Amino acid sequence: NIAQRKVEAKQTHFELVKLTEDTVDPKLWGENFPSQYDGYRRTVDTERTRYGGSEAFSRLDADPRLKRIFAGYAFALEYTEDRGHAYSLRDQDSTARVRERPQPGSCLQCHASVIPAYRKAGGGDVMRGFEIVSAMPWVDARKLVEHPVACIDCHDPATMALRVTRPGFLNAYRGYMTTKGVADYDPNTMATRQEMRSFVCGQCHVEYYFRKPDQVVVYPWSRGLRIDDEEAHYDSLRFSDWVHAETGAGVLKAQHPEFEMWNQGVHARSGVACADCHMPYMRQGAIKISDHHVRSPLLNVDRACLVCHSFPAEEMKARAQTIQDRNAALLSRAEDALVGLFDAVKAAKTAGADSVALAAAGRLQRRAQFRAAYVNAENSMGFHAPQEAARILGEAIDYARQGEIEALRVARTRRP
Amino acid sequence: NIAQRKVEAKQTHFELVKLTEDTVDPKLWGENFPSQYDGYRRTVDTERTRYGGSEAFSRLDADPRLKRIFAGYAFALEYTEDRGHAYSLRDQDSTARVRERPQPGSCLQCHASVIPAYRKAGGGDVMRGFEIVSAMPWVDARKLVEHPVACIDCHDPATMALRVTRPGFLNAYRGYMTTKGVADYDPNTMATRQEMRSFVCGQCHVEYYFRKPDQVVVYPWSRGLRIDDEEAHYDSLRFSDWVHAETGAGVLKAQHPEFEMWNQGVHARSGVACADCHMPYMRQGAIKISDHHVRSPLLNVDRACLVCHSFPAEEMKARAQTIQDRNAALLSRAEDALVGLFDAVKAAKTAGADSVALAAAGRLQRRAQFRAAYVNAENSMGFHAPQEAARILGEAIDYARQGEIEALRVARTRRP
Amino acid sequence: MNPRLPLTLAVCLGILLGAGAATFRYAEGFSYFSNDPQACANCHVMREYLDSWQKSSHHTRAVCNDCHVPHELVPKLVTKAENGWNHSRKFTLQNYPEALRITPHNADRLQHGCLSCHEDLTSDIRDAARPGGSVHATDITCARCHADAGHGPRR
Ligand code: HEC
Ligand code: HEC
Ligand code: HEC
Ligand code: HEC
Ligand code: HEC
Ligand code: HEC
Ligand code: HEC
Ligand code: HEC
Ligand code: HEC
Ligand code: HEC
Ligand code: HEC
Ligand code: HEC
Ligand code: HEC
Ligand code: HEC
Ligand SMILES: [Ca+2]
Ligand SMILES: [Ca+2]
Repeated sequence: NIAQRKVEAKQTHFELVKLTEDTVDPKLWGENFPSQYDGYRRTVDTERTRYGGSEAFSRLDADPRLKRIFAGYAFALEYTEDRGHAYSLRDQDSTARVRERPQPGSCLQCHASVIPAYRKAGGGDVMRGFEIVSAMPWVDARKLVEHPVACIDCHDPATMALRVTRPGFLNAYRGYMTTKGVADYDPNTMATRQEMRSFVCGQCHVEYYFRKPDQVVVYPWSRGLRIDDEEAHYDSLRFSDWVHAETGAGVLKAQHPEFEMWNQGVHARSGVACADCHMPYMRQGAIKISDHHVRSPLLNVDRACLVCHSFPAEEMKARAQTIQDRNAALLSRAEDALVGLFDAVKAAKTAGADSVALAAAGRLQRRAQFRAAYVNAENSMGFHAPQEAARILGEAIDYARQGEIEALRVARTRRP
Repeated sequence: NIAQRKVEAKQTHFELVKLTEDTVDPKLWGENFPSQYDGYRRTVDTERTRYGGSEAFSRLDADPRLKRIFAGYAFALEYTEDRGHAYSLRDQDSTARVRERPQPGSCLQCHASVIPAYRKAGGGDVMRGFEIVSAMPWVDARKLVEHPVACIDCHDPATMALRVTRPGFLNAYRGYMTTKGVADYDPNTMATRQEMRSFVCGQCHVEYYFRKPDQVVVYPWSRGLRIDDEEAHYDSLRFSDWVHAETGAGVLKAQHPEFEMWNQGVHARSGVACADCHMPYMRQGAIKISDHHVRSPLLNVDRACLVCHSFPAEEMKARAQTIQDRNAALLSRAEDALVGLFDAVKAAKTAGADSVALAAAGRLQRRAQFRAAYVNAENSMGFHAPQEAARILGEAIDYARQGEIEALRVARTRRP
Repeated sequence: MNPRLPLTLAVCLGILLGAGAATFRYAEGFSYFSNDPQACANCHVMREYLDSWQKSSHHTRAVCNDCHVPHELVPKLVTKAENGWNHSRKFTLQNYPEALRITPHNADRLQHGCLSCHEDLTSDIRDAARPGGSVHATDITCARCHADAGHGPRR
């Protein structure tokens, strides 16, 4: 009855547990905020969508071309579809990329509630601890953490306000803002609340690499957030993720650049935050809360889209899928083009061409691979920035085919 | 002042001139509707935007690659940027495509207020007259008309209601609707008012060709409105616009497919009509009228966009231009790829390859040319459907480079 | 001090500044002091907002003033005096944009309007509810997601 609902509304949360910077276990936070905790726990659900969803199927089986595209890299061992936050630590533990390849502690920055461990290792200094833990072998670092992505990764335990804790983000974004003429940028004090609703996600949903030799996690934003800026950053360092096993070219693979891709889209431009779609408000009794079941908005179109778009849920879902279908078709073309390039380079080699002669083809492969991998790794199948994703794939196709042409020319000159 | 404004609010128009199906001269319509006539007359203005506007500059000079792309076709003689409706007849009279090449009467369907002439030629039957006039040589047909696109082309003189008069549109759209299971579709009786606000434009802003041998204007919509559907229509008829002078391939050139491209975009999906952006309502004292100065909305962002988008005008203009910049860059890549293909085919010919050996390369050129020309001819530089335009260009690049590769292979086998 | 003083002052302010009392009254400037939505629409520019409001989910729940005008007496009169001045002047001079856009100041008032009815419901999602209070530059604005609450879909 109304009277009772009113009471419910007045006293929303009771402080049953005192939350501190060392309260990592979400269960304890759940004592104070049961509704959000319920949502958080539901991230164990597994439901599939046309291109995403939360079922950890093998991407390598779904698209065999990837085995050749990642030839010689750990991703050729195992590469699965991502799923809910509750799995973030488990899935890292179990992947062949960790079991069969030595990895540094850096991997943990985005898969575990790791800040307290950093603070401890750094003797109170999180930044130092971050560097120390990153440099440790993964197996040793892993012993320092026990929880996956959890409350404390996005919230200040004292105020519950959003906050950004990941050193990788704090460092990279500060650097990026200097290119915009802003010095010493600190999101936790300078960002608007609406910006924070995306920054907390940008802590992890970004392209990254491990700086050599200290293995520190770096986001390649020194020149900007667009793919071309990130590529320029890598080129300036002559950095490669690995040497391609079929062609011998030094190439790059992008990982989940959701934050960067979103930044190029019209939603970001309109001030629409990650949380607006992935954590839409929901009514719980007499109050509104953020849905902490972070997942595909296409499993939740009514709440995720319809407040802003006054069209039927089916129509909005269809719009998103039309966008994804177009990009998926272009992505497939780009991968076919890459495979064509591999074959041409191998043929040139058999015809006697050496790596010097094939250097130009290798540079084109590098450009093409980074672009195709970028859209493939960006988990919205281009929805976050439909035209930008298509533009990137158009360039990927162009560079891959040019590389194939280059290899053919080289092969011809080598023919006996 | 306010007193006067209150009167205006109530006042409607006065019928000074009796308008009939033979009242072609817009000046006479202007007697009854001075405000709309004023707007209409302002279509003589010439103001340029980044990619469009109303200054009739030469597209061939702006982008020399087009001379090679259209080698052997009338468009290589003269191809200018389009401008206001007031020029529609004049610009056809003066183009080298008419002065230096024989053209059929069909050209007039979209450049003149031609319906009364059709009715006369057909002895009362517009459809018959349309076929008769289309078959006439342009010079003779030209004598039958005197006004450019005018009021009577979009309005019923008796009711002022919008109406569709162009036989090319009526026939093609009826055919298209049958693919959707609707028989005998007639926009003038079955379309909603909002649909009519786009259909009147779709009468002319569409891809078309002249049916052989009777020269009747046909819109290639038998399979649908997407570029792939239009291409399938041409392929099924083995139809080509011309034989490319450098390669000998039978190729296609698209003309102003604004209506088709718009149909693939999110604006069309949201029910936003051509007139909403190109003829936005404007306040005239206390009443609102449609701005008949039909032009680039980027010259009129306040009225054209802000009624729906609550962002500053500068921001909305920047969004449109960001979209256009991305597509312009891809279009440039596609044209470079085409030029690369031309060179490779010519090299293969010198190496002794004949047209049979180069047939496959020719088929790929046909696909690539139609796609690149499609986006180039679509006058919004892809704004009407940003991601679809980028997708089309991605495919254009792929086909052009594949054609180049094919030509290289052929050349190799031919080498002595 | 005379409790009715602020009121009297505010009214006078509005009337005097309001592009001259004559224009002001003729333009139903006094509509600003009524709660009747029709009153707002005495200016034809406002009519489309009356129409859209009637189609909105709130037409049975809230009138213009509930959302756009503070409910406390003095701020209410000041608001009305201020907007009365702005709107009457611009209406007379006809120098207002084709697409009206709420001013930042009126957007704040709007936010308060929402809260006057939905404060409890939204107690958890607003900074005010945080132990630490407002720690970021801005709080969440309702109209960003619910722009159609008062006038139905914008398009
Ligand atoms: C306007 C709505 C919207 C915004 C804003 C948005 N996303 Fe998404 N996101 C989507 C949609 C739609 C998908 C596609 C889901 C699918 O394919 O099932 C998606 C997919 C994803 C996925 C993959 C989900 C899955 O099903 O595997 C991740 C991860 C993601 N987004 C993260 C982000 C991040 C991080 C941000 C902000 C930087 C963001 N999103 C902003 C709508 C949005
Ligand atoms: C501390 C790192 C971190 C933060 C912060 C973070 N994520 Fe994630 N997120 C992950 C990881 C790791 C995964 C993959 C988990 C797995 O697959 O095992 C993931 C998965 C996801 C998925 C895929 C879920 C599915 O069902 O497939 C979505 C959607 C997502 N995150 C959105 C967000 C949004 C929105 C935010 C901010 C509100 C956010 N993430 C903040 C690390 C993070
Ligand atoms: C900068 C943040 C970040 C770092 C560093 C990071 N991850 Fe992730 N990881 C994510 C996010 C976000 C996702 C979910 C999106 C996705 O799967 O693309 C994810 C998903 C995964 C997944 C599940 C999907 C898949 O790829 O199979 C595995 C396994 C994984 N990471 C392992 C690792 C390993 C091993 C490392 C270190 C080499 C690592 N991660 C480093 C952020 C990170
Ligand atoms: C991936 C990031 C992320 C994680 C993990 C997370 N939250 Fe949140 N949480 C958010 C965001 C984003 C908001 C919206 C805050 C805002 O708008 O300022 C939010 C809001 C809240 C609020 C304010 C009321 C509401 O629902 O909007 C509470 C309380 C809360 N979270 C509790 C929790 C608890 C408890 C956990 C752990 C079980 C948790 N959160 C985990 C991102 C997260
Ligand atoms: C908080 C508001 C908000 C939410 C939530 C939101 N959108 Fe949007 N959406 C916008 C705005 C603003 C635009 C830009 C156009 C405009 O100004 O209306 C837009 C544009 C779009 C477009 C056209 C631009 C493009 O990228 O192609 C699509 C499609 C779209 N949204 C789909 C979705 C879907 C699907 C969801 C839910 C998963 C969603 N939106 C959630 C506000 C929102
Ligand atoms: C949502 C707004 C919108 C809609 C709807 C729309 N257009 Fe456009 N149109 C534009 C913009 C923006 C441009 C780019 C103008 C420029 O580059 O200066 C444009 C460009 C054009 C041009 C070239 C103008 C020039 O400057 O040369 C033509 C012709 C055109 N549109 C016709 C149409 C037709 C026909 C339709 C309907 C089938 C349509 N448009 C629907 C916004 C729109
Ligand atoms: C009877 C044919 C016909 C109809 C109907 C028609 N147009 Fe055109 N339109 C033309 C022709 C022909 C031109 C090119 C004139 C020239 O360049 O000389 C043109 C030019 C334009 C331009 C370019 C103007 C500039 O400044 O560059 C725009 C924009 C345009 N039309 C929009 C529309 C819209 C919107 C409608 C419907 C409301 C429409 N047209 C209806 C034939 C037509
Ligand atoms: C189906 C309608 C239609 C037909 C048939 C048509 N036009 Fe046009 N024409 C247009 C429209 C719409 C434009 C404006 C858009 C553009 O220029 O791309 C235009 C623009 C032009 C222009 C100005 C821009 C340019 O291309 O240089 C010329 C000249 C022209 N047409 C000549 C002709 C000739 C010659 C023919 C016959 C061979 C013809 N038109 C047949 C609709 C048509
Ligand atoms: C290219 C097509 C086109 C041409 C040419 C054209 N109109 Fe219109 N006219 C329209 C459209 C579209 C509307 C909006 C009708 C609606 O919304 O139902 C309109 C509306 C009108 C209206 C209704 C009031 C208004 O402004 O919305 C009048 C009166 C009118 N036109 C008169 C004229 C006159 C006079 C001419 C010639 C000088 C003319 N029109 C030429 C397309 C055209
Ligand atoms: C009559 C309403 C209306 C008008 C007028 C209008 N738009 Fe839109 N616009 C929309 C709708 C509806 C969407 C789809 C997203 C949504 O649902 O909010 C949209 C989406 C967009 C988008 C994102 C989708 C895309 O295609 O990238 C851009 C950019 C945009 N509009 C720009 C413009 C510009 C520029 C103008 C003026 C030339 C304009 N719009 C005029 C209603 C309109
Ligand atoms: C339920 C709340 C509510 C009611 C009742 C309401 N409005 Fe609004 N009004 C809004 C919202 C929300 C906006 C949009 C603000 C935004 O987009 O940021 C708005 C915007 C406006 C605008 C500015 C146009 C714009 O988009 O910025 C005008 C004018 C307006 N309202 C007039 C009125 C009039 C007159 C009435 C009574 C007939 C009325 N409103 C009733 C909530 C309301
Ligand atoms: C004297 C005529 C008149 C009356 C009465 C009137 N308005 Fe307005 N209103 C206008 C004019 C003119 C504008 C445009 C001013 C501008 O945008 O510069 C306007 C703009 C607005 C705006 C958007 C711009 C802003 O200042 O935020 C809102 C909101 C608004 N009116 C609400 C109302 C409400 C609520 C009422 C009734 C209490 C009302 N109006 C009564 C003439 C009037
Ligand atoms: C005078 C009281 C009042 C004001 C002011 C008011 N509302 Fe409401 N609103 C209601 C009532 C009563 C309901 C229906 C019961 C409920 O859902 O709480 C409602 C329902 C809603 C709903 C539920 C969905 C719907 O549209 O029915 C939304 C969303 C909403 N209001 C948003 C707003 C926003 C945003 C504002 C300010 C711009 C606002 N309201 C101002 C009384 C008000
Ligand atoms: C980020 C987007 C967003 C913002 C900002 C937002 N809301 Fe909502 N609101 C929603 C969504 C999504 C729902 C639908 C919840 C559901 O369906 O369970 C909602 C639901 C509501 C409801 C209806 C609850 C019910 O089911 O009866 C009201 C009332 C409401 N909001 C008021 C407000 C007010 C007041 C504010 C400002 C303090 C606000 N909203 C801010 C997204 C938002
Ligand atoms: Ca997933
Ligand atoms: Ca033009």
